[in-house]
Amino acid sequence: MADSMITVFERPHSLKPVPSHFCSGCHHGTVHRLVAEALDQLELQQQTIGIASVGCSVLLYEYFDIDVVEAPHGRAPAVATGVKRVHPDSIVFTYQGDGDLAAIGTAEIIHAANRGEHLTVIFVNNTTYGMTGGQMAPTSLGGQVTTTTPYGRDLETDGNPIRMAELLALLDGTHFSARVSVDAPRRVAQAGKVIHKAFEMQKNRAGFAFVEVLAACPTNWGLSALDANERISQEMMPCFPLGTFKDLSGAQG
Amino acid sequence: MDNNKMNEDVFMAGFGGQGILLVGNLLAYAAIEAGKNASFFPAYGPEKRGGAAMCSVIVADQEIGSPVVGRPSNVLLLNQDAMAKYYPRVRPGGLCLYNSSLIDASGHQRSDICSLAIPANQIATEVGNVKLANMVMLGALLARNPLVQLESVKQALDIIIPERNKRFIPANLQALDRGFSFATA
Amino acid sequence: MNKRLFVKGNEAVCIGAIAAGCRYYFGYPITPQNEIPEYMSRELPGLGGTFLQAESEVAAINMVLGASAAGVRVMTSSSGPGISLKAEGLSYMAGSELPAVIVNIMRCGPGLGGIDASQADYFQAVKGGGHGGYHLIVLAPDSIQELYDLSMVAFDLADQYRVPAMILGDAMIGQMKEALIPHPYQPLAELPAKDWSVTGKGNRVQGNTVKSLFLQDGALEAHNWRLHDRYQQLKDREVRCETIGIDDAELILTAFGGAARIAKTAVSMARQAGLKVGLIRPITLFPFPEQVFRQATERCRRVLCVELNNGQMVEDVRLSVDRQADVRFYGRPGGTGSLPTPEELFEQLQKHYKD
Amino acid sequence: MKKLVIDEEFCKGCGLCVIACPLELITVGTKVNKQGYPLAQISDANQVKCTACSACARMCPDAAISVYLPKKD
Repeated sequence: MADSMITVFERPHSLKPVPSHFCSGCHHGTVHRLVAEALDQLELQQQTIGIASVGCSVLLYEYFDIDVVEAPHGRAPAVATGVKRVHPDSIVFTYQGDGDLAAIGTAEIIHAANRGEHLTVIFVNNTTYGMTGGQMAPTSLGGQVTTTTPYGRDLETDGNPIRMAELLALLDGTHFSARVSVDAPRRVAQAGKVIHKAFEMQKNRAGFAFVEVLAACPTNWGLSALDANERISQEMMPCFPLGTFKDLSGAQG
Repeated sequence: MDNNKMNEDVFMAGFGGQGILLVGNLLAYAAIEAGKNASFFPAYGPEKRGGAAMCSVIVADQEIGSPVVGRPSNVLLLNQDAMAKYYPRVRPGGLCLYNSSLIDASGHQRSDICSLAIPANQIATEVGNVKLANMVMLGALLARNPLVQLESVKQALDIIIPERNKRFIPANLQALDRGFSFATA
Repeated sequence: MNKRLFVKGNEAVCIGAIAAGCRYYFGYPITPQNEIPEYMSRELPGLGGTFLQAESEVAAINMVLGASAAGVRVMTSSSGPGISLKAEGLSYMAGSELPAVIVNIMRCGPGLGGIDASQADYFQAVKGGGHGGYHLIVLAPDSIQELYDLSMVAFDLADQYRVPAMILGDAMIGQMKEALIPHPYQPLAELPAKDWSVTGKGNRVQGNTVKSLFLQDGALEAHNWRLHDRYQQLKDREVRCETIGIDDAELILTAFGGAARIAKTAVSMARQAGLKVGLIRPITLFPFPEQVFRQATERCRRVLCVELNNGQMVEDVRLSVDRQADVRFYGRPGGTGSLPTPEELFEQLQKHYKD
Repeated sequence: MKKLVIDEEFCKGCGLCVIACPLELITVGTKVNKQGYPLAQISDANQVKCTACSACARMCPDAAISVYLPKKD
């Protein structure tokens, strides 16, 4: 831009200048950008190691200009533990979807939190398996129609939507757990602050920090980008309230 | 081989969301309903939108061997990337219809095949929805190579289209007709 | 005659399983087999059956273990990475002599690999895949019709021999659509009663135990010999194989599953070009059609094995012909844009035919 | 001077910027990019009205929007 202009908002440097494969209106891109902004602001790009999980988010190594390890499905917190134990001074984060973190990877996330690993976990909850084509996720809402709950999720036989931010907050090893959303400009700004904080805590060696982000999957929800965005406040937030469920960042470590 | 026996292959490619798989499926289903053998072999990237989408359809009187076709005889190309990648693979003597609304064909010249520019997006928009470009292309193909009767395809459409989208059938039929008459003219 | 259906391979396997009386399915999403759990989730509830999406493949296979031990026909399905997770449960099921049908719609590997067609799980499937030394019955369909037919056969063989059966498909066979005639289910044989299953002891003198732990002197060895005899019976009685034009062949092509479909067109191209080329297509990969290869190569001394991997079945072909033929290999390890075409296989046939 | 710059390669026409803009200055047009997505656009007249609040850029899932302000001398 010309010298006569002040930059108010630009794509963060920690993101590569390439278009993503995400569907139109998918919030993964938004969450990617917020993570990248946090890395830019805290000047962590050079020392950050990302752990990619399985699902739509697996391709984050195509978009983040940082070192990345790809983990098997659900195992990102275990892989992150290995990386962090070798490089305790690096910033290690996992980026996981709901199937990855809250179904197949339940054991790994609970035990990484319980050990109080110095990790930042970004958990994108869009109530469905995106990449495999819209199957039920552990966070799918009661009655939600998915390709494997064609008659709607039956809470009696298919289980209940699982609230990971609250659940992990119960563990002694968890130092920070919050749920945010990216469905409106002010909430995106708030989500950015929380993600920033979760990385800042790791920088300060403050322990396990977990951020759940409510996000839209227009394609698999069968909604337009705008209607999908709307569903977050209308249907998801009553089940998944926003808020901070644990914050020990002020406590002495 | 008995020369009266039919064995036709169709390859189509574009990006996800252009309805490539839908028309491939439709064509194969229409062939099955018409009493022929058919195979439909889709291929697509892991992402649901964007990315490349392609499929091969084989319609034959006898048993079908490979659903994979190396040098297809009938080719529908719906975007520039598909043109670059698959135009050179059209079998000599074959037929290639390309979506000239999205494809700049300069730099893609072959004298050993029949190439036909179909402004599919434009025609589809005239019908009322740019998403019908796939149907325009299929209609155009059937005008040039009646491997299945247009009527059979129209009947199959009623079964292929899911219940919630039935209201779009008239527009789909119109798009098929517009493509057909464009390629006939 | 039944009306022809036009379905994906992944759906055909479900239609067959349901026809064979399978009412229990436990699974976890993974591409390119998602149509299987999706179909079962639509159909099983209305049939009084159970569809359950497990929290992981590890859980799914152990739900299968439980349902099988409880005495019903039960199925699961997955693709490479998920089958790896199921290997533990499969080993326990093989050790516990539990019948079930496991579908592997193979994708490219190793690791996360890709979602395109591959046959790189051949070793994993036919050599057991998990720990401890066991076999699965492995069936490799090459068409939508055969997927339907073999899903019924898989349940029968599993029940008859008390060996878990795997249907080894690939993304091509799973994702393609063809016509299918849904013949009614006819059991292969009179099947043994599942008097070993757990139902609650009731009036039985002794409780039934489903287990794979054998601690007494000689007990585990005896158990393994018993399993070995079972595998031998399968080799003696249950080999299935398709052959085309091998009587006068100068070169025999061999391939299974999706690769065999491409090979069939290449073989007919070769025949049109005047080359005497035949095809052996193993339908059972375990038991492997050793005798078919042995006999065919008494006359024809050259075999070209084609696979969608870097060479796995070719080892079993070599063992079968025991040096009486020159066994060559052409393989493609898969990935987007890496499926060989009939034209490419025909070129290979011409090359190996000449020199 | 343009305050909003929408990258045509990145934009997927989702319209989240349209609903984000408090002044309703952005629309999704009919022009499509290489990936086949219709593009978000802002007219020159609306560029003038833009306050550079960046709500659109914050909402954009594809980081396709940059926001600039002229320097005050």
